[in-house]
Amino acid sequence: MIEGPPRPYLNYIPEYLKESVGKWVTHKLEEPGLIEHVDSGGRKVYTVKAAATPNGRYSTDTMRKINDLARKYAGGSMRFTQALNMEFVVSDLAKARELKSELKKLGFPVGGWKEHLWSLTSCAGYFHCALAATDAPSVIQRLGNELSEYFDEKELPAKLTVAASGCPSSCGGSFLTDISINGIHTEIPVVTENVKNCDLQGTAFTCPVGAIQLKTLQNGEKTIEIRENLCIGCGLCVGACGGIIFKTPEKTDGHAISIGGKASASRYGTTLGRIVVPFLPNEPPHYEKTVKAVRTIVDTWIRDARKGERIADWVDRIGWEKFFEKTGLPFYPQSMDYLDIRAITTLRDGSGR
Amino acid sequence: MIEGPPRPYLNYIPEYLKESVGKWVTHKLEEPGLIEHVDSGGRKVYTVKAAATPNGRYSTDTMRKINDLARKYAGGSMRFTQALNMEFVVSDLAKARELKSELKKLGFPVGGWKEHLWSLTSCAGYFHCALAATDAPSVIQRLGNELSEYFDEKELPAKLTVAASGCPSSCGGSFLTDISINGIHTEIPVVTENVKNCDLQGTAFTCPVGAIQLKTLQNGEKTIEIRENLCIGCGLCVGACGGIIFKTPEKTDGHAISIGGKASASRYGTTLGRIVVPFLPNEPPHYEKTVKAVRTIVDTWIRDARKGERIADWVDRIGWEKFFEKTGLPFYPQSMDYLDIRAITTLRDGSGR
Amino acid sequence: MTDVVEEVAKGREIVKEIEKGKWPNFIREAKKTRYPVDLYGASLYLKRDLFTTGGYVSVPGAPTGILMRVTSRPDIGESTNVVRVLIPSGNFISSEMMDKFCDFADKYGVGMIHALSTSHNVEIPGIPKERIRDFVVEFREAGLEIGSTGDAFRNTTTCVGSTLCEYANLNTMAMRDTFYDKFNDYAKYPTFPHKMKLKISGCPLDCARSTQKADIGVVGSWEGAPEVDDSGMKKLGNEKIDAIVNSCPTLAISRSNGGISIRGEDCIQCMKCLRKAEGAIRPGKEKKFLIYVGGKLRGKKGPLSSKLLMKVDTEEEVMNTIEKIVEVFTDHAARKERLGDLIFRIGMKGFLDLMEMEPKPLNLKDLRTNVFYPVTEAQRNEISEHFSGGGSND
Amino acid sequence: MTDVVEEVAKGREIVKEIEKGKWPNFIREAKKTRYPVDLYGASLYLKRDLFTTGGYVSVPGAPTGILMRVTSRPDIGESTNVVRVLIPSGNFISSEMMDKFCDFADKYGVGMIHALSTSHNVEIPGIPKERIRDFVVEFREAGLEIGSTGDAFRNTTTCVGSTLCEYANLNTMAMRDTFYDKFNDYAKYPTFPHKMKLKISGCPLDCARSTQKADIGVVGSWEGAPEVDDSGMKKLGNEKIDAIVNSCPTLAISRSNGGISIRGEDCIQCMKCLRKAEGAIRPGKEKKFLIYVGGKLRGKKGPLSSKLLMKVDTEEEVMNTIEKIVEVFTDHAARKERLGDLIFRIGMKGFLDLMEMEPKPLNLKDLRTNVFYPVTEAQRNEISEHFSGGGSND
Ligand code: SRM
Ligand code: SRM
Ligand code: SRM
Ligand code: SRM
Ligand code: SF4
Ligand code: SF4
Ligand code: SF4
Ligand code: SF4
Ligand code: SF4
Ligand code: SF4
Ligand code: SF4
Ligand code: SF4
Repeated sequence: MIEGPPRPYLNYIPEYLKESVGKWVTHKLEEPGLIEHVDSGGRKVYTVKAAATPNGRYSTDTMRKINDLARKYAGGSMRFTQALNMEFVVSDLAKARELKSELKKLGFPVGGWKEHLWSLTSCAGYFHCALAATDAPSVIQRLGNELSEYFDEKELPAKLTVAASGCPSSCGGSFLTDISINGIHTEIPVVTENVKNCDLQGTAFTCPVGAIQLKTLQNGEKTIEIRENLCIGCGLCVGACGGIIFKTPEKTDGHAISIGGKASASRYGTTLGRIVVPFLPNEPPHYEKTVKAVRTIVDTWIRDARKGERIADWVDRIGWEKFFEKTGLPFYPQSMDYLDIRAITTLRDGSGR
Repeated sequence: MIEGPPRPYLNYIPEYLKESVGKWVTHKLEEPGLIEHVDSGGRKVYTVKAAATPNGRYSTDTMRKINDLARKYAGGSMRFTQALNMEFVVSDLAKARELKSELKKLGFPVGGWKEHLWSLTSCAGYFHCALAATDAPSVIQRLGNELSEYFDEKELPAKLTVAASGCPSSCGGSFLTDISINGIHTEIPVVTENVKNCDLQGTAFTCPVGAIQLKTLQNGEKTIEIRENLCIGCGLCVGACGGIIFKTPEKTDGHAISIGGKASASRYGTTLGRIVVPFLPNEPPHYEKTVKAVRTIVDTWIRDARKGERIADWVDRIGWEKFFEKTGLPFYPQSMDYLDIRAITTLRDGSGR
Repeated sequence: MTDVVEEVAKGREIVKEIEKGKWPNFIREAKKTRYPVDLYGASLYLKRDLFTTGGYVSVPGAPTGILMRVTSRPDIGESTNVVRVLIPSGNFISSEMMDKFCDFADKYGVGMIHALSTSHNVEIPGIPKERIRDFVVEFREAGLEIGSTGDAFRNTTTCVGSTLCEYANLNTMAMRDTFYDKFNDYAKYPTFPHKMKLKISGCPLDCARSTQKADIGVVGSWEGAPEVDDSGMKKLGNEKIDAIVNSCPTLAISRSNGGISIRGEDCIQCMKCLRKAEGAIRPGKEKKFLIYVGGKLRGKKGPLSSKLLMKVDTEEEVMNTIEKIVEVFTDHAARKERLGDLIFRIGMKGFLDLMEMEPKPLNLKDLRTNVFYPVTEAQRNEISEHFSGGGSND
Repeated sequence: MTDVVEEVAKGREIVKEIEKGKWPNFIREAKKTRYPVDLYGASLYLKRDLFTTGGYVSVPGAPTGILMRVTSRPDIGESTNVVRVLIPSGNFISSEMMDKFCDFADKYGVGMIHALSTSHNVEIPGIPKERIRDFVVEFREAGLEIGSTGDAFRNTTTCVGSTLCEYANLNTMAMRDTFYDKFNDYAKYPTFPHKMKLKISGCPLDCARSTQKADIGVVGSWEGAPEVDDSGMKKLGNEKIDAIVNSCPTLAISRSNGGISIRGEDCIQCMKCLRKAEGAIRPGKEKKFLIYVGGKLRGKKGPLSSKLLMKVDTEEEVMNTIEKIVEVFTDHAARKERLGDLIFRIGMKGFLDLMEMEPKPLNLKDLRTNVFYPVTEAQRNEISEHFSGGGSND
């Protein structure tokens, strides 16, 4: 075997794709989720994009069924997009449409592209991770149900991406999407008795801001101290050591909403999401408040944006003042830009309690 | 007498203007430096704008002659604009044109407005100030000679303002104009023997960054120490105390050029000039190098900008990379954006020597 | 001393060159006066400023003091102190007043007048120290005032505003008069940590640069759509109308019935359409005054643009806000710290706290991108409240 | 323990609700597996994460270790460790390979597959600690590899690029293969201060988000004007052509002979015209590779966008630059400091110094506004040289 990932890549793409690599000349959207690609020789292929589960977890049972479809319709190969959706490359349009209905039968809507919802993604959250302040997958599940019609049926002003991450590590890609849900701890952790069972030096290393100090107690025992003025409440130490805990996460953990994230390698560059709702409580299963906030943003955007305006473009045009006016969202000081000397020296506003 | 400046203002404006105050409906540029203003009753007045000397200094001899013109043509009143030019409000066009030629006879070109050079201003510089690193007035004098045709004859892509200040205090309004000359000390000052003749506490207070420390010598004498890592080389202490000097100003003093300053109270806001030439030597009387740099910028702008594009707009469109490409100006690290933690904590890059 | 002779000679050569050219020339002017041109010439030759500050001299009638300008080379030329003279709003100077200025400059100074300083005072340079008291007495007797120095309010400057400009949303010159009627003591007595400047523009074009070189900037603006004069509009012709429609950065303007209609909620008062409309579009009727804070040019990190503090409806609110800002500034700024430096140091949020104001979106250019902040219990409850009662779609 | 019973029961109620709705559902999936759904349900009820990290366990064949995921409530549900599986470039998975993944998930895991992780690995969750060694041996025997953990290069991700997209200026998938051919050791051994990520996009649209969530981002681009297919262009019709002309933010496009012409020196490769041209405009021929550095999402001040480091002409230069960046990173980053944090701490200039590179305008978004910097004598001389020989107009 070769070291590292399986390669060369040509071994893993459908046979009929190989000849066209590097020769594509144009593509067009046939219908939501279905793109026709044309190469310089006039050869065509069709890509079909199906929605993923919020956190990309599947039973092998389901995945085997999907894989059967890949075998039958897509040249024995399938891929996952940047946003974790499933994508199949099919050699003719009729087959692509058949695949589409098969996927739907399995419960996977086909859609996305252009003026639609492209993707909804989440990180592991409570489902698998130790650091979550919010259960990103269940939030995305609700938002998926809520916004699904924009994936395949209804049009939007422009592309819409949504992502949720359970904590500021942002594994889910929050901050980068048009609408992002970002798990946050709104207080800083406390050190308990049990800290003695942890690898103290290792725990100190996990802290990104060096807020953890090793200390030796009178009795010679070693312990840890968190310097409150430095701690940014990221929660990494809590994940690393069971002896450090958030005291009342059920009250103080939650999530923020940021909007307007968008990538680009042109001179205008990438934009990051900006905080428009600084805190929402964790209220599974329905997350009514979060759903309401997101709907408010999306509905206002639909009503007010011009054709082709992503959320970031829309806000660029109308400005934040009008954004809050038009959405009616309340404004909190947490949304204030901290790109000033204060943010950099104190990192966090207030003691964090 | 009333306290403060003479008022109410109505006492000082031409009689025929009073009725129209607050009733203006439109204006149009008749010719460079001559605007027709129309009020809601159809009444018209004409403003004539004449260029100022670089630093606004006049002999009383000349000022009396100008004042005579104000008496004769402008209702016994004249004003100075925001950019220190002279402005006369005349009640009819023929008289305005007469005034124009009188002003020209006195040596004051009439011009500015719209796609022209609007103004050239400077601070006191060596002419009157204690803090100058560059003699702003003589630089502006040269640039005035060089660019004068754009004031009245030739058109530019858009408004052009030029200002020079002898030091970073920027009394001349540099950083705010399309092209700004900013006097700079490129090394930090040293404390000499003579410091004992100064008001030490007072000198320490002048330092904007608290870099001056009072010290007591072995012999009980008090002196001053400059903390090199804090000092930003602004020169205020040098102006305040003869015992603090720049060692070799003839070599290390000079000026930088920044471009793209522009005011606006709309949401897009004001832009400040950005450094494109970090240093030019003081080489009076001709300042060839400075003139060459400014010409290069202006000529490239004229050649490349679209109608209506101020320098800031032009650079916004083409980007800094192309700006340096198109102008051929060399790029120095001093132009790098320092809006990062480093700039704020160290203030100045390197020891300053 | 052959050194001095050489310095003067070389200086003269340089000065002679500067004297050339067609732009109005300050050397040609200076040579008509008793200003020490040789000193200036020598400084150019030596590439070194030959003045030092002599501080401020306080005399009766001028509590903020008078600027002493001391030669460091008395062998070449003399000191040349300067008085700053207060002039009427909008920099209108009547011919009688200008006559007086010239008379004083001839009598006490070197026969030179600095008209205008970049902060819009007239200055009379070259008054010998021993004559300053007399000057001040006689000047005040003539009904004139000096000032605009020291750690006090420096001269308040304004654009020409309603007096000459159809874009004006506030009578800037009248507002300056009101300011001095109310707050002349702020300008007269040096009781601040550092100087303060107020500049006033009649509209968002900001000809007074109140957003750049003023601790407090006041700008006249309006809310909603600008006024459209339909018949004037139609006269402009299709091409111009199209250009107007396309000029709007927020796409607030659309064509309608041969003219245009403007969606008020989208207008950000940028003035672009007005500038193209030759009078057919005018500022809206619902006036607003924008108050900016913290502009300055020699911040520790370099020039600082101002930040929008608030929008108010009346001149009274403007004056009250100025009073409050002054209070916060005097109470909280460190010595020699300008308002902008203070705001930079404590952050806009910190400043708003001191002002006892709630932060608003208009205070910011952009919103925060990080989530490292605490949220109080009260805020958590309030937010919960706000968003309760959401719908569901399943 | 009635507490546990209640927690599980309440958790189940919540989970039942989440199971509803038409979007693909991860609970419905999980219930078909042996994943501890009750533990998850209880965590939702308690509003508290019930896992703790168990660190990384190093086993032969997986030097960067395997992620241990330990339950903090063994009374409700068990630990569920996870292996990360490396997949081919572009995330293409052949059906045989997918079969194998499912087989392994059934045999060693809980019958669940994480396809795909947000960093584009497949993960197999739920492998008991004691079975990991066996798993790794068998997995590697099947010709597959695990990895992408620890302080090493995490999975390199790419957009689909030339394989499926006409905008591609570089074959992203091939470049990833080359990266692993050359640098697999970087990915295999955890020798870095913190993790590193490389992402590659075929064009400036940056579908791989290489400018946002990668320490090193490589983007295919070009120099000069894009290619215009004149006949294709004319077919689009006037309205579309006008829209294309107007879409260009630098006004580089103008109408000519019924089609368009593009001024190459003004094009900034923003892709706007290409997106509207239905194939009639294509990327230019002079390819350039942009290298970005320092993107990350949990900077100390919050998310950090990357900065453009350089534009190069060849894949070889890309690889050499990656090598150099790795060297600088390993030598200079503090423990648990990502590349973006390092650059934030020392400044872009400092980073360029370490890279032994001269700063260029492309490294900046905007230029400096303050003049508080030193200038060396060498620089003074060089500048003097550059500007000597200026003309005069008098
Ligand atoms: C006369 C004038 C320049 C001119 O030739 O017109 C001037 C001249 C001086 N300015 Fe200024 N400033 C003048 C307008 C300005 C402006 C422009 C404006 O106000 O619109 C600014 C920039 C705006 C601002 O305030 O940021 C300005 C920012 C400064 C500063 C920087 C203050 C700061 O903290 O940022 C200083 C230094 C200081 O005050 O410590 C300064 C200090 C000085 C001193 C007093 C320096 C000194 O002690 O030697 C200069 C006296 C020169 C002289 O002997 O004639 N001057 N000064 C301007 C008129 C003053 C007046 O009140 O009439
Ligand atoms: C599995 C995955 C989320 C998912 O559900 O798909 C994930 C899961 C975790 N991430 Fe992540 N990250 C995952 C992609 C990302 C991404 C997105 C990406 O790479 O495109 C990011 C943002 C990009 C970036 O690197 O900034 C990301 C930024 C982090 C960070 C922040 C690192 C930093 O210094 O900024 C951490 C914390 C750390 O490493 O100290 C982290 C840590 C973690 C840990 C290991 C936390 C922990 O120790 O418990 C999570 C394990 C969860 C679990 O048990 O399943 N994860 N993580 C993603 C796949 C990893 C993989 O390699 O296949
Ligand atoms: C040309 C086109 C399709 C089109 O015209 O709409 C395209 C357009 C584009 C376009 C151009 C467009 O839509 O006109 C853009 C620019 C959009 C913008 O508004 O700035 C774009 C920014 C991205 C971005 C940057 C992030 C962002 O949105 O800001 C992302 C990242 C993301 O969404 O997570 C992205 C994720 C993909 N983009 Fe993308 N992208 C294409 C492929 C992809 C995918 C398939 C790349 C991959 O390797 O996986 C990704 C699908 C994700 C999904 O499942 O939804 C590509 C089609 C190739 C194909 O058929 O596979 N594209 N692609
Ligand atoms: C409407 C108009 C004339 C016009 O249409 O061109 C005008 C337009 C404008 C306009 C609109 C236009 O030109 O279309 C603008 C916006 C220009 C822009 O490109 O953003 C504008 C920004 C300024 C600015 C802001 C700084 C800047 O340029 O960024 C300044 C400050 C400066 O130049 O030092 C400024 C300085 C004056 N501006 Fe101004 N300005 C007018 C008055 C003035 C003056 C007279 C105000 C005063 O009270 O002194 C100032 C003349 C200065 C001079 O001698 O050159 C006003 C005519 C009134 C009149 O006849 O007196 N104007 N005025
Ligand atoms: S974002 Fe936080 S909660 Fe989510 S997987 Fe990453 S570390 Fe875990
Ligand atoms: S919460 Fe984060 S910042 Fe605070 S001590 Fe723990 S690791 Fe450090
Ligand atoms: S800018 Fe500097 S040199 Fe010029 S007048 Fe002001 S303090 Fe003096
Ligand atoms: S030059 Fe400026 S910063 Fe340096 S010690 Fe003197 S006053 Fe302070
Ligand atoms: S700021 Fe506005 S109101 Fe004042 S002069 Fe300029 S254009 Fe006229
Ligand atoms: S003032 Fe500006 S934003 Fe308002 S309608 Fe006119 S162009 Fe549009
Ligand atoms: S980044 Fe460019 S080349 Fe890659 S898939 Fe997206 S559009 Fe195509
Ligand atoms: S790629 Fe962008 S900048 Fe270049 S010609 Fe097309 S629209 Fe203009």
